[in-house]
Amino acid sequence: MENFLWVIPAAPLAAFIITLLFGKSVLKSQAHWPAIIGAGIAAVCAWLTFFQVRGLNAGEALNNHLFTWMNTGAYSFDTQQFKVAINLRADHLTALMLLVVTSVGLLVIIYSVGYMHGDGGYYRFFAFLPLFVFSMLMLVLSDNYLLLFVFWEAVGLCSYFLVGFWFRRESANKAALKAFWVNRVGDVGFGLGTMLVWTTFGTFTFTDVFGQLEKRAGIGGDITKGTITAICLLLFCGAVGKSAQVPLHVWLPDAMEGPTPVSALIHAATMVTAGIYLVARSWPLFDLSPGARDVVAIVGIATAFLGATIGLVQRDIKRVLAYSTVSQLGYMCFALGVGAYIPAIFHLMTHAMFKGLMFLGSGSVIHGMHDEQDLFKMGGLRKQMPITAYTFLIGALAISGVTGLAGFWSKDEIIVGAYHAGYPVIAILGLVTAALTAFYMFRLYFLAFEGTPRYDQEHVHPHESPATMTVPLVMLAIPSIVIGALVGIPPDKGAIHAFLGKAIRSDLFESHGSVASSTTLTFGVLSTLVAVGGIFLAFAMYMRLSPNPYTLGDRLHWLWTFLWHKWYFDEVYHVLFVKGTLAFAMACWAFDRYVVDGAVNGVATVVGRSSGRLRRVQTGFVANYALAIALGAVLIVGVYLIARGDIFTQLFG
Amino acid sequence: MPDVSFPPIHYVTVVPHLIVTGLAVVLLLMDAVSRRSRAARVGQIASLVSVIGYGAALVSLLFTYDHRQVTGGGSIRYDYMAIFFLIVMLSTALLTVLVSANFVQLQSMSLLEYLVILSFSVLGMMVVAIAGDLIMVFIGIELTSIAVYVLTGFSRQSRISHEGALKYFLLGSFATGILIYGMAWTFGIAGTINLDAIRTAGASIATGNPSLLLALLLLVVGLGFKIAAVPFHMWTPDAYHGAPTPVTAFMSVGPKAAGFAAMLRVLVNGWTPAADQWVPLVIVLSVITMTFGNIVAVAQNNVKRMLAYSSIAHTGYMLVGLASYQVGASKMDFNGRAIGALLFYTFAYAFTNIGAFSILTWMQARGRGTNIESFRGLATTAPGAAIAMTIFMASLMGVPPLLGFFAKYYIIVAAINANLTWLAVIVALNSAVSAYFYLRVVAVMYFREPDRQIVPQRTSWLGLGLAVSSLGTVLFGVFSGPVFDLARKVLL
Amino acid sequence: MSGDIFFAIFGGLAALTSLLVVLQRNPTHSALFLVMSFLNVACIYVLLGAEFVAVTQIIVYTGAVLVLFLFAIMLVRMEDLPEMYGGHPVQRFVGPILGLALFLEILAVILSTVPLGAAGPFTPENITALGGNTQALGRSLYGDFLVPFEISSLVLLVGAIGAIVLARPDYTASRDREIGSLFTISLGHPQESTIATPSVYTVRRDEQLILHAEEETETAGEAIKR
Amino acid sequence: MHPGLEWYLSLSAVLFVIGLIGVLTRRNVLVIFMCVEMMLNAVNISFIAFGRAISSATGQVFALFVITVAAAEAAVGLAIVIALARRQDTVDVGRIDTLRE
Amino acid sequence: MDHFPLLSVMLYLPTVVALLVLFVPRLAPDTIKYAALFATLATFVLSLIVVFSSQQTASLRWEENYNWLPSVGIRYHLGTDGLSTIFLLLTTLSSVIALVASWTSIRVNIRAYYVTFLILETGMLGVFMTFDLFLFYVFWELVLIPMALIIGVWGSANRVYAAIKFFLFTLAGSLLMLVAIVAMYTEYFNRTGTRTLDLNTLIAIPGGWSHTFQLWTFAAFFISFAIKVPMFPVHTWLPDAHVESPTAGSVILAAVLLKLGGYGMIRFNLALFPYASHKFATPILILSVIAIIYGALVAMVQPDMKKLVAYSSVTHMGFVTLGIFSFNPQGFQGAVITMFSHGLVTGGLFLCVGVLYERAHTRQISAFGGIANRMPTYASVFMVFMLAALGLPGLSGFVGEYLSTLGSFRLANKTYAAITMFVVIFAAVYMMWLYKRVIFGEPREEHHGFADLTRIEASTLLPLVLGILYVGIYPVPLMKLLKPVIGALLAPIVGSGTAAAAADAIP
Repeated sequence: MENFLWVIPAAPLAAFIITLLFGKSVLKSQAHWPAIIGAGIAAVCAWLTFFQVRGLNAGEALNNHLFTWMNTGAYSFDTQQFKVAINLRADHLTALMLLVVTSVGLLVIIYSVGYMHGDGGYYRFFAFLPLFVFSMLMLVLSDNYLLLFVFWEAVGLCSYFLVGFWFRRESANKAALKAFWVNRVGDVGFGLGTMLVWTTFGTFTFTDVFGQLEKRAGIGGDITKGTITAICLLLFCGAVGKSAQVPLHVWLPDAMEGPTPVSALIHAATMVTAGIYLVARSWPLFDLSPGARDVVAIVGIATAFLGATIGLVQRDIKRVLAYSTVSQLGYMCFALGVGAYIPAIFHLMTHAMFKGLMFLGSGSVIHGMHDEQDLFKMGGLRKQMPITAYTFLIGALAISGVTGLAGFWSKDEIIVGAYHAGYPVIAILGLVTAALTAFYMFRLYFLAFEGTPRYDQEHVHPHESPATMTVPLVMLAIPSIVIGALVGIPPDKGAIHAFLGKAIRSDLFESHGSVASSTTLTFGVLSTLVAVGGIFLAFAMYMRLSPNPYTLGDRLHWLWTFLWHKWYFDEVYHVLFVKGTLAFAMACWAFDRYVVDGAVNGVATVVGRSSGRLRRVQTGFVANYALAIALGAVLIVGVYLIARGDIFTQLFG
Repeated sequence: MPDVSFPPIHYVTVVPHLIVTGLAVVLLLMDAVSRRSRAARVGQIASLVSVIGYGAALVSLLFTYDHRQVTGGGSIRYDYMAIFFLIVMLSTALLTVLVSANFVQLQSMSLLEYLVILSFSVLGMMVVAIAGDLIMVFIGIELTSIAVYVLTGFSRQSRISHEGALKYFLLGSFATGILIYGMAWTFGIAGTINLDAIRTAGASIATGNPSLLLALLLLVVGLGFKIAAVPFHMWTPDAYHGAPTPVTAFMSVGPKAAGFAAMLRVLVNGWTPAADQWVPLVIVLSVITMTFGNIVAVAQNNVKRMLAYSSIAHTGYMLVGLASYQVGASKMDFNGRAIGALLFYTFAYAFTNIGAFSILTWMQARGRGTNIESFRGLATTAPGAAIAMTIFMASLMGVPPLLGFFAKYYIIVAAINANLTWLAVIVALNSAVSAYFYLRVVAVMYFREPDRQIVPQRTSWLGLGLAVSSLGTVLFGVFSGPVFDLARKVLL
Repeated sequence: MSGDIFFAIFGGLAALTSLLVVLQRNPTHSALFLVMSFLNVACIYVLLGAEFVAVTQIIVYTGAVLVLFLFAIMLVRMEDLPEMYGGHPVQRFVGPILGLALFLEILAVILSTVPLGAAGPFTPENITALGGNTQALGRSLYGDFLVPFEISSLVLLVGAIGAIVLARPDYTASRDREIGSLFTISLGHPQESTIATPSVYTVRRDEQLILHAEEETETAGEAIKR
Repeated sequence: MHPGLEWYLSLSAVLFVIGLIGVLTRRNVLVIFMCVEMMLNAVNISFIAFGRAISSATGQVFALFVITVAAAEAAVGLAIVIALARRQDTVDVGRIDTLRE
Repeated sequence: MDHFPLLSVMLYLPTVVALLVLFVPRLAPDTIKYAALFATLATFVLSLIVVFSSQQTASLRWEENYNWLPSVGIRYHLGTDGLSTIFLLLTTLSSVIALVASWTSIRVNIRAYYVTFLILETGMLGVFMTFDLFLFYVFWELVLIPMALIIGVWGSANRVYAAIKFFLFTLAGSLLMLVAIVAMYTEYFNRTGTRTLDLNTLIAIPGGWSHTFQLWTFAAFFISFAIKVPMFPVHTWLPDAHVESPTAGSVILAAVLLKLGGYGMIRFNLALFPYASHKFATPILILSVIAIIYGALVAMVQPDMKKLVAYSSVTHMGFVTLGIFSFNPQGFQGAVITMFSHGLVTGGLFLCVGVLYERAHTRQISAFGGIANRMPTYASVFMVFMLAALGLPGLSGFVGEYLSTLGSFRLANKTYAAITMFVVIFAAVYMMWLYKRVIFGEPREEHHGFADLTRIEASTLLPLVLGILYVGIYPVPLMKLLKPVIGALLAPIVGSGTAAAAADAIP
């Protein structure tokens, strides 16, 4: 089937190259055009592909072989040939992801024109953005694990560039390094995972790997359960690193140092979801290892809960959103863990929309407030920035899971899925987290947009952002409202389930049967109640100061400081890993200098000293020399006569 | 009653000796005739005459190559070993003349007398080369030694030259005493002093026989002195350091080659049946000599004295060739290669060592001492000399593709053939230690800045000598095939 | 029988005198005892039937070589010849012990069976037939050992030339002697070389074109000694 | 009537060893030189003794050669000693040690 | 076409030019430089001919096989197969780059420098071309003196110590190898009666080498190569040599000299001693893993840029030995490609350090910061090398490292790969931390005079960047070159491996 898959990544790549080469000299202030055109073309092709893929039935996909990347050759003595090709493959899951990435990408680039106006490295920003879009597109389009791993790291690199964009700022540099290094920790597991895949299946390509599963991983198959679980866990390591799950989540909040469009695109909508995509893509493997799925579920819910709790006490607008992303990713993760693959992807899509919206909204607030990010120095901005305020409100409502809006449908399905798959505890925790989400979201809204302004009015004059920034806000607000209902109704059997069902099959519904309508209804009501409750509590605390937040903070002081220090993860990591490695490195270097070099120089001095001593044997006296000769003669004759000659037999024989 | 039968002497076998004797006589006459005033002019002519003389002797070898035979009633034994040693000795003589011509005149010594005595010393060595019996060995050794005693004490101004000569003389005569005592015992138990006859007689003597041992050991001690093996090496540093540098150059190669020739004649041609007695001794001697020479050389600050100890070390390496001698007829080819390796080593050592000493002469002719400090920054002040010295040091160190490396390579092959692999490893380790002090000279020349300029001095002969020895070190390395082929046939 | 007595006398005397040579403090006395020792050795040669060698011994060895020694002793100033305060302290004990050890070893070898080589042509009967030891010696010397004989002439020649080259008073080099040293008899030249030709050596010193190569090595020598 | 070969050999051994001890212990160059001459003499005795034992004249020939060489050595040796003496006030070997180490 | 002595021409062209430069008096410095440049460029072109003419057979191309010392059985045997073609290309390429890099930085006795440099090139080329053990040893030693001179004469502060240490370290090792070579020579003679040191004949010795003999000969060869690689315990000469040598010296030392060890292991240790390779596999793998982790860790805490890059070389070369001794095509390809990419990457890194050294005359990291503001193009070029060094996919570093680790992953014991994979983090840490401290941050006033890359500097860095990208994106041609070599080389090992494995399973 004739397709133009390769155009999708090619366009942003071309944009990147053009901007990189001609950005500084030719385009200067117009450096954003190649990026916009590139993203535009990609978006259009993505939509076209989406419709082409809709036409396909289950298991089929568009394929496009580019070239063979590595091929170590086949040998008589070694069966396993290492052959990796750059192939693009778009099945239904990828088509959906393409939509999300390209559309959000385009909007963010348009938004950035306004946001980055007048910045020193303007062309550099608009070079790295398409590069990121290219890498993300290739990541979702690649048809084998190794290629996915390649672009997995490329995406990490782009986040390093963009987070550390303002490289003069020390904190930005440190945050960029932290992001890349923590991602790399995850990549260690992911790399080993790809190797295990290859050594077990002999190939990296998804279709071949999953194809071999029935024969070899079944009852009589040679691949043991343990290997499958090991593969899943190793792949999940990568996901934990990239999608900021519990142990490796520390880099995401710090990544807020980057420009806000970057946060919106990379740290909300696309890159962080790569982990979820990876697990979703490898669903057949996860299906076969319930053990791995439980780990994923537990990590997911833990991250969700942790993210939500820390989000409660944050002062910086972007950090609140960052922890909310961590929490929502936790949601998607435990959805995958319980087997609700499709709801996870559904939530991924909706989350991309409203979280992108809110980040861009916060961007325009920061833009308006001349780079002021502290919530407690804002207030009552709704009057000056109506569009931003209202679109932000829509986003908040969506994320809180208020019925009707996008968040409700996807989040509710996840909780129902968890309950249905027999994880009531996770479902309940899910609901609690939903409540917390609603609370901190509206805490942010009320602090920023409602109430009395807490900034000094003379200097700071917040103003509505220009059209290039507000239009994308609106463009994102619409799907945040509509998308949920459009594709999500009825739950488990909506348009999206039909579409994704062709690419992903979960045994959840085969083994546990379809969800009773009564449970969906009850959970629907429950989650709405929880959401409204959260909003009301936020309204009460921050608008009516009934339980005054400031005094509450002092009373629950230990809890507050615990949350404020982000559960002390950063401090523990710093002491354990950073200081530990440096100390060990210093020990190694000392070993190198003193032990190894010591031995080498030691030999030299030994020879030198012995040479000095032997040298004094040469006394200069002729008599000594003659003595030496005589001594030599006597010794030799004596030794020989006794040892070798039969002197004694002769004499006394 | 045996009537008087004069054994025939085939003069074809002694042509080179006759040429050199003729040269000596001519030089003597020139010295007698020439007046004191034109000493310099006459000196130059004399050097030219010597070069031609030795050259002619070398060329004559080509013609007499096929007339290999034993003649002169057993006194002359003109075989492959003799030919190879004659080549080595005559080329040493040639190089020595080149190296010393300018220097001797600069030191205000009479070049003519120098050349005369030098030719006698060369003659003595050649006698040892073709020696067929013990008397010839003894006379040859003594002729060389006496001539070299004189040469060592030749530079009248410097007291240490006399001191060196005195020490060399005293210990030399003492060692000769021991040597001929050994010869007396050999005569006693073998009934003859002819080498071939000794070999046949030796077969019948019981190997453990004390008198056989005594004879062997006294010979080894006496000869050990001549080649400066360790327990008997004490004279070398002082004699080398005392003698004028060109004489040291000659001493470190010529008489040492004669010593080895004598040793090979006596032990290999003579006492072959007793090989399983003297081979272990030679092994032990070679190890001690190598190690002692290298280790002490490390601490030397005077390059001349360092080269003296390095020559002791190289004696150690050469002895490895002799130490790889294996008893048994089947081993003849191996033995040929082992002794051949020793011969090749003397050949290689001749070119390299004389080259190294000629650089020292070159330095002294330009008013600089032989201390390592005087080599500072030579690379910038005299690049040509620096490159030549680096070639010689590298060759002594055993860096391919130079001559020294091939010499060490053949020695190691010989050792391992005689399954003395541990000895080969010791040779390897010793060359690693030696690399340090050779490299130190190169390092001082290249890595340090010069402290003072070179006094310009025209030394044409010395330049020629330098060129010949450095070219020899490089070319004979790469084309060592034919040379080793000749050396390999030594026992045929 | 008679041979034994003579051997005992001459052997004993030879050993005794040679011991005295070593023990005498004054080198002249040592030289004289050496003469006696050589004479005894000559007598032993006669006992062994080697009359020619005995005569050579007396004339060449004792006559010429030892006279040379006496000349040498005379030339070198007597009074500063060191008295017999013995060698290096350690040396005085080690030397004799080593000598004794070597003697015992050789004695052991002598006492063990000495496998003598095959009999040569000059049995006593042949010698008398030839007309005496000297004739036999002549046959052998000019028979088998003609080549070494020729070469030995060269050895003597080198000896002579060497002696002249080394011992000739160097008219150029200034002597390195303290002032007020007694005269020394040098062959053929008056006591101090009146021709005060400055030695080439000193001339150069002024022009700084010094060939102090040897100087350099000497100072180096001193440096090491210190 | 004539003492056996062993007697002569032991006599030569005695003389040789005395010469050796002389060389090792004496410090005066000339005396050392005399002792070396004595050692050579001892060797001559053994040569001639062996010659007579195996009735071969080679022993005596060798002895003759030893004497000639000894003469030449004496000449050169004494020349060196005189040259050194003239250049330096002692012939005491103990003090001639500038060349060392 | 093969009978044209291309290899000999290629081998002796630099020496001939060197001798010309040496002996023609009164040459202007520029003429010397251009003559030397011509020599290296010509050799580069010749090496390209070799690369493009090589095809898929294990037999040698451009073979020259003459008698040199017939009596001793030593032959002058040159040839190239897939493996040596790659290294020839790397040598000639880095020689050209190193030479151009020393265009402005070498100012004192220029003539001697270029002569030494050209002789060094001949030595290096010789090692990769010979198939006769004796000739191999000759060139192996020949390389030592010029490199020691370059470090010793044109180096910085205590260059003499570094030069002598470098020289003695390598010489000691190689002397043991000489003894091993001669031992094989005699063993072969005792068994077959012919005297030869030709590699292929020695490999095909009738009846194979006895196991005990293989063990200690393997050890002797291996020690010499391990010093050169350098492997963990014997690596301390590398940082000193790199720190003290001039920029061009470091480039050549890193790009080619370290590869001699690796190449030697493949060409001799694996080919000649299959059994011993298996027996020694485990300790060597352990040492490699240590080298990888240890190198990365120590690199982290280095205050001096060159020392940091030197220790990073220890890490990269750890991958090489890891790949070689996992005895499978992936590990093998990984090892060779790591060597090739390490040549380009570390060469580039040293050039970058050289660029900064030319301007600030110091190598201490603390003396730099905010370079990006003054030298943007330099920053981006340095970025490419930095990323390749930490093994970013899409660049050459990743291909080599991933394949080597995959090779070791295929062994029964997965811990090697598991531990090795962690270096991915440490590599990122030390490389990026260096980059941040030097490039990012506020610009310093003392750096205001720094000009961006000059034309010469750019011309040296550009080919390396292109090379890195090419190998990273499309390494298939390199792999195709290696295919026949692996076929010929690993088959017996895997074969005997199974036998040896049966004897004692590799843990």
